[in-house]
This record gives sequence, C-alpha cells and structure tokens, in this order.
Amino acid sequence: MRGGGGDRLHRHAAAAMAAPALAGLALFVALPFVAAVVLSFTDQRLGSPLASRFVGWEQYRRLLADPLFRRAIANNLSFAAVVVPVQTGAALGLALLLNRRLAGRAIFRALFFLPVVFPMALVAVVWVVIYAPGPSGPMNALLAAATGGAWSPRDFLHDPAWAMPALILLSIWQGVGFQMVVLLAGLQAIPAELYEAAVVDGASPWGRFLHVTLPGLRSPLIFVAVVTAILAFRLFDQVRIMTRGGPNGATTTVIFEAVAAAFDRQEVARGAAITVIFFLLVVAITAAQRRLLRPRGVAR
Amino acid sequence: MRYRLILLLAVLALACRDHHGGGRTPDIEVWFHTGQPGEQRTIEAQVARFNAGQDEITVHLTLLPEGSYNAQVQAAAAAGALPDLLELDGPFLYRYVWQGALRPLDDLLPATTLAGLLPSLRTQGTCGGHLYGVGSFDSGLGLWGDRATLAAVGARLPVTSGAAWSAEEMEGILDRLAAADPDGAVLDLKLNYAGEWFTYAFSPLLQSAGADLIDRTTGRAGGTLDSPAAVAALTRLQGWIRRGRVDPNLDDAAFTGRRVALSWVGHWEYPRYHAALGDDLVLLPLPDFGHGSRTGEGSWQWAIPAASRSPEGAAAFLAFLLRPEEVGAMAAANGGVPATGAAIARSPLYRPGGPLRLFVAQLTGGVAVPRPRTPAYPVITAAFQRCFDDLRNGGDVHAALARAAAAIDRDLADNRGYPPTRGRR
Amino acid sequence: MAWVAACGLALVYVAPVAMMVAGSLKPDARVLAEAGSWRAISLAGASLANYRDAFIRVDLGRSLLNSLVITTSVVILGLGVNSLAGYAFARMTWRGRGWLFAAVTALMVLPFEAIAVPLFYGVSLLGWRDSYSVQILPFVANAFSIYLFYTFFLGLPRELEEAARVDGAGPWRTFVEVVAPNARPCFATVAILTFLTQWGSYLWPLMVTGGPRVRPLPVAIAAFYTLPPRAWGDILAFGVVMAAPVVLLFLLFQRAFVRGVATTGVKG
Amino acid sequence: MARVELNGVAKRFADGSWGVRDLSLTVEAGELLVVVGPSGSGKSTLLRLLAGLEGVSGGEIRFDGEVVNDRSPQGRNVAMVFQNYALYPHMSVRANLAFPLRMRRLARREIATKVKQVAATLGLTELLERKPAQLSGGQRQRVAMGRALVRDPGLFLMDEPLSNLDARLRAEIRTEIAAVVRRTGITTIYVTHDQVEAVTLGDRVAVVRAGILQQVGPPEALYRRPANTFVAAFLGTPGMNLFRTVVRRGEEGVTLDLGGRRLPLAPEAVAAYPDLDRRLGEPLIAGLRPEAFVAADTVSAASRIEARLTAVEHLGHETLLYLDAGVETVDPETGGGAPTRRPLAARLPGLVRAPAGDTLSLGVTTEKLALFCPDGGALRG
Repeated sequence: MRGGGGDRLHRHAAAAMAAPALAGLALFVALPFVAAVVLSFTDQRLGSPLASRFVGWEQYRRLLADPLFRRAIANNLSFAAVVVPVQTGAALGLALLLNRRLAGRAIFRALFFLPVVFPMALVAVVWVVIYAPGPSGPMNALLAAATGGAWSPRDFLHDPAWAMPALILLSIWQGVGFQMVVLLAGLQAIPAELYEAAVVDGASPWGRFLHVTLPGLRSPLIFVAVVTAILAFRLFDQVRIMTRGGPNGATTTVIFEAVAAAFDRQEVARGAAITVIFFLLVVAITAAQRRLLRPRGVAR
Repeated sequence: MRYRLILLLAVLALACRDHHGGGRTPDIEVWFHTGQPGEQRTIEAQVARFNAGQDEITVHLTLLPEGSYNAQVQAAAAAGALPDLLELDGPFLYRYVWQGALRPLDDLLPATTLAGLLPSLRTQGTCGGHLYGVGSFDSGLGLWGDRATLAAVGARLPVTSGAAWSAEEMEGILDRLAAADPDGAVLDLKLNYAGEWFTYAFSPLLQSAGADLIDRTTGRAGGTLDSPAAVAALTRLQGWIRRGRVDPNLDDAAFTGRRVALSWVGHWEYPRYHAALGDDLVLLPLPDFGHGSRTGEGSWQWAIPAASRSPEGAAAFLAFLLRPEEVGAMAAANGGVPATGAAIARSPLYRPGGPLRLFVAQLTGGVAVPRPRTPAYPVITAAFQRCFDDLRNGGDVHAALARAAAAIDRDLADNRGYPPTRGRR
Repeated sequence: MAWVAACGLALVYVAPVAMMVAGSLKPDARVLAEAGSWRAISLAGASLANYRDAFIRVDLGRSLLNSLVITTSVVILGLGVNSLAGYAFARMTWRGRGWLFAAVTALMVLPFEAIAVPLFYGVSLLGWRDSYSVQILPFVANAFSIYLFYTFFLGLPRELEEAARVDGAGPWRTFVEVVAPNARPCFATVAILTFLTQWGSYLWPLMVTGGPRVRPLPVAIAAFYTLPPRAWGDILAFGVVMAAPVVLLFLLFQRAFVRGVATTGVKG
Repeated sequence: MARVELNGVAKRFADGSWGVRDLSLTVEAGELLVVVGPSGSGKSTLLRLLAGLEGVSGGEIRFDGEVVNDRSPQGRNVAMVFQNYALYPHMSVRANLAFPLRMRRLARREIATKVKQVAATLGLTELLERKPAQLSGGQRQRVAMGRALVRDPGLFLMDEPLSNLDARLRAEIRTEIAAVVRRTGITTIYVTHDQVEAVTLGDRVAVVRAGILQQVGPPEALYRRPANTFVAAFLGTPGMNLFRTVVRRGEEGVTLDLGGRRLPLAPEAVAAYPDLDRRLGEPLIAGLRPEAFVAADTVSAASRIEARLTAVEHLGHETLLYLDAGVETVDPETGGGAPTRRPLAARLPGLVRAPAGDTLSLGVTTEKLALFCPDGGALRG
C-alpha cells in the first residue's frame, strides 16, 4: 500500500514504534482478562496450600445464588437508573445555562467542572463530613433549614434507605461537570443558522429546543449516558471508603464485591468470576451504545 | 531525541527502584500495623534503641494500615515477599501457619523469655504443638464508665467479672441514663471502628449467652452461630442501637466529650480516657448474658516468616521486645496487659490494685475467651463482621447469622476441612 | 434569572470545597461541631497546625511524592508509548496492522476493573507488589490513548511527513521532529486524561501497596481517615494538599482540561 | 545532477487500481521535464515513486544508472516541493530551511551559511524568523522551493507547486522557477495538470493518462504532431478539433472530407504522411487546430466552408468561434465512441463581429493537419 519504497528500515521502525504499547496491552490487559476467565472456573485462592481445582460453573452458580451479589447487581442497576437520567439531565441543564451569554460564564464553568478533577477518594472523605449524623451534620442542617425544622437528623451513611441516595448525590455532584462540558461542546457545534432558520419558521423557544437542540445533541447525549452508565457499574471508591457496602448491603456493588472477594478474602476465583460478569455488563452497555449511535433509519 | 530517551529511561529507572532500595548491612525488615499514635511512637523508639544498642543487625520498620493489614500480608505471603518479622492480628496466625508461611519460634527464643509469658498469649501463639507467635502484650476488653454520671442514675459499679451486670440490669441503667441525656445516646460501642473490632468485641456476647462463633470441636458454625441463644443475644444488642442508646461516635469523642457514660472498648483507650475523665474513669466487666461475663483476649503478636532471611536476627529483635522494660514500654504506650508476669508486677496499671487489674483477672481467670484457633478464622471473622454490619443497620438478626454460618461452613467444605499441611514452602 | 440560578448552583459547588479548606485550618473538634452552620466556613482561629500533623502523622510528604512519581511516570511513558503506537497504526505499513488495531480498539471497552483481580493475583504471585513499577507499568500502554493519537494523526496532513522523509529524516526523526510537535493538542489531552485518572486512582494501589513507602495519596487519605483517633482537621488538611496540585493544574490549563475532556466525549 | 531512467515502471495499489503502468522514460541530467495530464492520471504517483515515498510494483528506476528501487527517500538525494508546500508549521522559516541540512548532519556553521545563501537568492532574508502561518502564499511557495534547493539535490521534484496561487502570482513564480532551475542546472521533474504551464516551462513535456505515458517530447513537437487524439485534444485551449473523415484522391487532387465537403489537402500535409496513399477511402480521424480556420477571403473558394455559429467568445485580441459544420466529432479519450456532433472551435485574430446563429463562411488551411487512425493513434508520418 502506501509508504515505504520497500525500505525495511521503515517497516522495522513501525514495528518498533507499536511494540511497547502492544506488549503493554498484551501483558497487562489482554493476558489478565484471559486469566480472569480461566480463574473463574477454578477455586483458586491466594496463598492457599491446597491445590486449586477446576470447578466448572460453580463460582457463577454461587454468585447468582448469593443474595448479596444479587443485591450488588441490583444496586448498580438502581444507581445507574437514577444517575444516568438525572446526571445527564442536570448536565444538559447546566450546559444550556452556560451556553447563554452569562456574566462570569467562565468562572461558573470552572466551578462546575472543578469536582471532576478531584480524586474520588478525597471527595468521599469530605462528604463523610457532609453526611455527618446529628443536627450539626451539614446535610442534616441543610434539610432541617429547608423543612423549617421538620427534618429529624439521620445517619445517612448507615441508614439502609439513605445510604445509596447519599452516594448517588455525591457521585452526581462530582461527575456532572464532565457531562456538562461534553454537552457544552455539543451545543456549540450546532450551527447558529439552524436556530435562525427555526426562528424564521416561527418556532417557539421550546420548539427550538425540541427540534434543533435535542437532535443536534443526539450523539453527545448518547455518549454521555453510556459513559455514565459504565461509570455506574464501575462504582467502587465511594463505597469502599464511605460505607463498605453497608448498611445491609444497601450500597454494595459488583466491583466492591470483587475486591472484597479477591483482596480482602483472597478468593481470587470468585473475584475473577465477578469481574467476568462485570465485563459482560459493560459489553452489553457498549453494544447498546453502538446500536443507538447507528444512523437513524426510518423508525425514530 | 537522545536526551529525551535518556530522560525517559531515567524516569523508568527511578520508577523501578523497588524493594530493598539501598545495599546496607544485613537488615531485618519488620512490619507493624499502623495503630494508635502512642504504639507507633513506641515501636519506632524501640527500633531506634535496638539499632543503637548493637551494630550487627539493623531493623527497618514498615507501618501498614490496619484496615487492610491482613489482605496485604496475605498477598505478600503469596508473593513470598514477607519481611523477616511481622505482626499478625491474633487469630489470623493459624491461617498463616496452615499456609506454611511461618516458622516455629520454640528453638529461636530463650527459654527464660518464654517462661514468664502469660498463659493466654502462649495459647494464642501455639499451633500444632509449636509456638509460632508471641505478643508483647495481651488485650483487655471491658466497659469504661463515667463514674459521676453512672452514680447519678444509681448504677452499681461491679469490680469483678463475677459481679458483672446482667443484661437486664444493664438495659435498665441504659434507660435511666438515656432519660437524663439530651439525645438519648448513652453508650459507645465504637461503631466508628471497622473490621476485626466487631468480632473481638461482640463475640464474647455470644459466649456469655451460651453460643459461639463456631463449634470449637467440629469447626462448623451452623447450629452454633445461628443458635437461638446467639440470635437472642445479638437481637438485644441490636435493640440498643435501634432505640438510639448508642452514639455513632463518628468523631471518636463520644466518651471523652462526655456525650456518653459508657464505652465498650479495649485497654488501648485507657490513656485517652484517663486524660479526659481523670478519677471519674471506672473500668467495669462486660455484662453477663446468662452464662457469666465473657470478654475478649489476644492481640497483635509477632511471628517470623518461614522465608525470613535472618530468623536469628529477627528472633534477637523479638527477644529484645520481650525484655520486661520493653514490654512495659509498649504496654504503657497502648495500655495493653504486659506479656510477662515480671512486667505486670512492674506495671502501675496492672499490678494488684492497679486501675486495670481487672484485665489481668479476666485473662487468668478464664473469663477471657480466645477467638477460634483455626485456619478458617479470616473467613469466620469476615462473615461475622458482615453479619454485625447487617444487624447494626437494622437487618434481621437470624437471617444475618444464618447467612454467616452458611458462609463459614461452605468455606470449611471448600478447603476440605483445612487438612493439616506441611505448607508449600 | 439564569444568573441567579447559576449563582445558586455555584454555591452548592463551592460549599463543600470551602468547608474542606476552612476545616483544615481549625482544631479537630470544631470541624464537625461547626459543620452544620455558616461557621463551617469561618476562618476564626485559623492555624496551620493540622497541616503539620498531616505531614507527621501519616507522612503526607511521602504520599505526595509517591503520587507525583507514579503519575508523572505514567503520563510521560504513556505519552511516548501510546503516541508512537498511534502513529504506527495511523501512518505506517506493517504486517498485522489491521487486526492488531482491531484488537486495540476492542480492548478499549475493557475497564480496568475487569482485569484488576487476575492482575492482582499475578503480581502477588510474582512478588511484584508494593513498588512503584507495579503502579506504573500496567498503566503505560492504554488503548484509549492510542486511539486518541491514532485519530489525531489521521487528521494531520500527510505531506508534512513525506516532506520530512524526502528531506532526509527517518521514521523516528520524522515522528519526533515533525509529527509530535504538530500534535501538541493531542498530547495535552492525553496527558491530562492520564493525569486525572492516575492522580485519583484508588482501587489498584489499594490492592498492591502496603505501607506508606510507595502508597499514593488516595490510598493514604482513605487509610488516614480510618486511623484512630479520627482527627478531622488533619484529614481535611491532607485533602487540601491532595487537591491542590490538580486544582492548580486545572486553573493553569483550564482550557486544555475542558477541551481534552470534551474531545473524548465528541470522539469517544 | 542525476540522469533519471524509468524502465517499465508500474505501480499497482492495494485496492487493485493502477497508479502507473509500464512507464519507460529517460530524463537527461539537468533537464526540466514537465509531466502533464488530467487529475488522476498518475502523474503525482510517478513523482512519489521517484521520491521513494511509494514502492514500485514492477520495473526499475535508475539514477545515474544505479537502480534505486529499494532506496528510502533519504537515500535518494531528491528534493520535493509539495502542492501545498508542506512547510513545518511549528518551525520558523529558518528552521524549515535548515531541516534537510540538519537531517544530513551538517555542521551548525555550514547550515547557517547555506540557509543564508538560499534565503538571499529567494528573497527570504527578511522572513527568516517568521512561522509559515505568517507568510503569504507566494512567500510560502518560495520557502518550499528554498527548502528543496538548500541541500543541492540530485533531482528536484515539484508536485503542482503553483496550483494554490492566484493567476497573476502563478505566472510570476513560474518564470522564477524556470530561472532557478536553469541557473542551478538540477534535473527537475515538474508535475502539473495545466498544459500552459507545461508548454511554457518544459524542455520536454510528458503527457500521461490513466497511468500510461502517451507522448514525450519538446512542447512544439507535441503540439504539432500529437501521438494520439488524447494528446491532440489535451494540449492547447481549446484543443485540437477531431472529426471523422475520409481522404480521397480524385481529379481535384487529394481531398479531405469535412462534413460532406471535400477540401483540397495542402501538399505539406500530403507530404507529411507518406503512408496516406494506402489509407485513401478509409475512415480516418482528422485533427485541425483552431488556428487552422481563417478568414474566408484569404483562401481559395474550394477551401471555404459554410458553418452555423453556435457560440462566440471575444477574447479581445482574438475571437473564438464555435461552428456547427455538420461533422461527426470523436471522443479524444478513445478516438471512437458514439457519433457526436460537437461544434468545432476556430480561433481568429482580432474582433469578429458575428452573432451566434448566423451562418458564416470560413477558410480552412490544412498545412498543419494531423491525421489519426480510428483507434486514436497518429497515422504513421
């Protein structure tokens, strides 16, 4: 094809350029992934003097029968079910807000984006203070003020009903800036003429939003939703630091269970099986994205 | 171009400077858990004293976070990367022995050192007839009280385990305390702690109620951990939490800030509590849930990995740590029960008449119960911790205990009943 | 109207950060006690004592250094390795390029979490734990970075490279002297994304680091937070130090940050 | 100053399409050869093969007798000016000029001197510190030239170097290029799709089409005796008029059929085609340049035709007339094709006042007639 008048130097250079990255990916991504699949069919434990055995589908059977693991999947799903629409919607709102000519727009954008650059471990620790139980906890104080004192303080992170919403709120706070920035870029890519044409055609602001903005944001919106969904399934740091999966498994997640099994309990095989299931979930989401992003046919 | 390459290589080289950085004299690497600030300072001082006191052996100390200490050690054991001497949290020892990761200490430590060891420590460190672990202190667990507040509600202050409050008596006191308390939270269970604490602190409740974590002869949990006695005991405990008697203690200042009058915690809080309450501090035995007051025992202990490059050096340092004055220093720092009779006799806290004498009485009087001495212990404690987490948050106690028992028994089957091994190494 | 709404939201965003900064300057006991009122952000009685404690109690300096070493190594090595691979895929001819590239794009869907367990098992068996390299090398090659470079290089005018070749530059020199300098925006994007991921990375270092020797900041703050007695002032001081480098970088290179993140969204 | 030989050079792309097919050509040392052809004809591919940016699929390329097929670009000592200049945007003009020298590991001092020299020759001295983005189109072009010249290449390749400039600048720089090439005496291969550029610049011109070399020669030769209908129609604006004809010999002498009229054939034309006798009465293709048409009164009555004007273009100094002369024109690509009746183009000096639609009488001179076989190839001369 192109390039390289048969010069071997060129070919060698190409191979040498690609080699380190390919070796890295093979060694640290592909190989471990294959290992995960293999391990998940054994009863391998870390450091056990007993020889490991092939156990077939046993690990998967146990996982699917384990109420805690089922709870973990359900938690991930409910987390995603709330966070994906709420965070995407909030991001869209922020993006629309900042797409106007607003005094200090750059400052607002920087502020809303700032938490994205914070390490999640830090955000989690700081929000432990925010969720502190008792009337002096900031969240409790805020809710008390908002309800005119009708709010009775609770220990959010240890309340089975409130722990997950607490994690959700913090995750949205931390992550919405990312989606906002993506959508803002999407908004700015919509040609102004389209809006002008819509105005000329007599479209109301709502009509313009519906017929110009939303269709124009289709790809970024789908992207943002999918990334958020995948992040929802990767949920770990907050859980490990703030609730350790509790209370009563109310906040346990697939990855939290994987780490608890493989790292805390040395049950490597079980951890591997969990990550394989996790991978299948992620692939399903990605496949859904591909389907959604396919050019629209007749049906809308 | 060339310069950039060199720069890259330099970064890589810097990045890859891993283990055993320098190339100093035959060194002893020692792992210690990141515990109370006082413990940390003491061990650092001890290392410094040891290193200064002779010049054949240099000890290097590494502090590992307590939260994931066992997971770290397990991974390192699998990697063959254990140090020359390390601390292990009490009952985790048996798992390592079973894995063949540790070597016996019998032939390494002078008999005189071992002779004075508390029997509870000797039991804790022994496995299959050999001594694998030695602690420089044992633990004491009890109820710390605020004498003035307790007196105000007319509570009896028992000084021996035999005279411990019954469950009902304690609940009555809690109710009376709550009535006089602004937020009704009057008891501190150290719910802010994580991990092993819950097994250590609350498995004695099971034993006091006539149940246990596992059947100590068969090793099985089913029928024991989920027995009606266990369910009843933990349901009662859950009730305290449910009724708001327990301070969540997020700031770890519930007792020192005098928000609560009772704190269920071990010896290590003595220095802080004493500083905060002074003479108002009183130490009580844990309540009697029917079969006599029971309490926990065992603590961090030292062990030498089978792969230690210098077991003699490690033993030398360990022997140093077991000298009465060093045992005394550590015990003074964390309030622990000194490991040897000699050290106890010298301890102002633990000698007869000392404020913490109760702990010694518990350890020598059969009140303290060791946690199960089996390689399955990490699984047992993990299951119980999860179970405790469930019930503390209002989950169904019986269901949680049954789940924990099933998990423990399944693990037992998976490991073919933990057959004795010679280890892999 | 919109401006008022924006200000209200901004408050929601500033408050936790302000609380962290103010809290880091107060005595430990006051942090929680005052957190529920406006005094959470009052600076009365501010002192740097907490910072000193954080440096002493958990060796904040060491963790900071570790994070810096690990993050910069991953960023620098990653830029080199992935840009070269992206270039080889975009512009060079070699056997196996097609299916290897397909394989690389396939690996993009694999989040790190999906391989963390076997990788942890592997490095444990190899005795490769608790080192800088185990925190660096697995993250150098990155399928997504390769893909970003690949798409960027595809868009560069081919004539530039051909001119360089005719001018006598070999493939390496062409890359270093002509291609790379014209790919600065892409290098910046990848650098920023890599930096953010690494600086905040918690799961992997949690599993492979032991003591404070090579432990990075996120694991250190999580460990600090469970270390009794829990001194909130110190913890928040730790947090401020941990956030400072990223916030500083963000303020300095705000445009690149936002653009970098946005482009991944547009292209991803 | 290399002598370049191509022997049966072929380039087939991975998708199966041909870039260049069986191309043989020699460029003498110091010669300026212009390769011209419509876009997609493979002329750029030819340059890239010469530069070593592409590998040949067959045949050989020799520089000064040495086969260079397997040599990398850097091993061939060629310089190239790209269509859009390919200046390194991150480097100043000075750095751009120095780049090829640095790659050759010349001493710093030597580089500085050479850059200075070249900059002076091309009038770039003032611009040395600027970045390419700060230069005008013409200046960029000059920098590109400078970068090619600075290292005394054995072969100078130019890929449509003027196509990005406006018409006026193009003419100006064209002369400049010609001057530079002649002064330096570097063998130059210049690719363009513009036949005016080709004929004004080249010592010789090579016409390529679909990867196949059609004809090489001095511009006048190509203009006068195109090797086939393609070359005939490609060169000149408008190109040569091509129509079906039959040559006969009768009592009025040798005649050429033009839309049913028999025009007497000039003796020069007859003499140019000694083979003509054997082709009498056979279908042939006639080629007449637009200049072959002249005012009616300058020729004998027999050489006049009547034609309807379909369009008129006044160019000031001359007038282009498009005539429907009732001839059957041919497709220059194939020489055949379906019968079409496109108008013939005629170029007359001065202003011809005649509206479209009128019927006009014009004279036809046949001295420079070109004759082709029905397959498009020139009738053997």
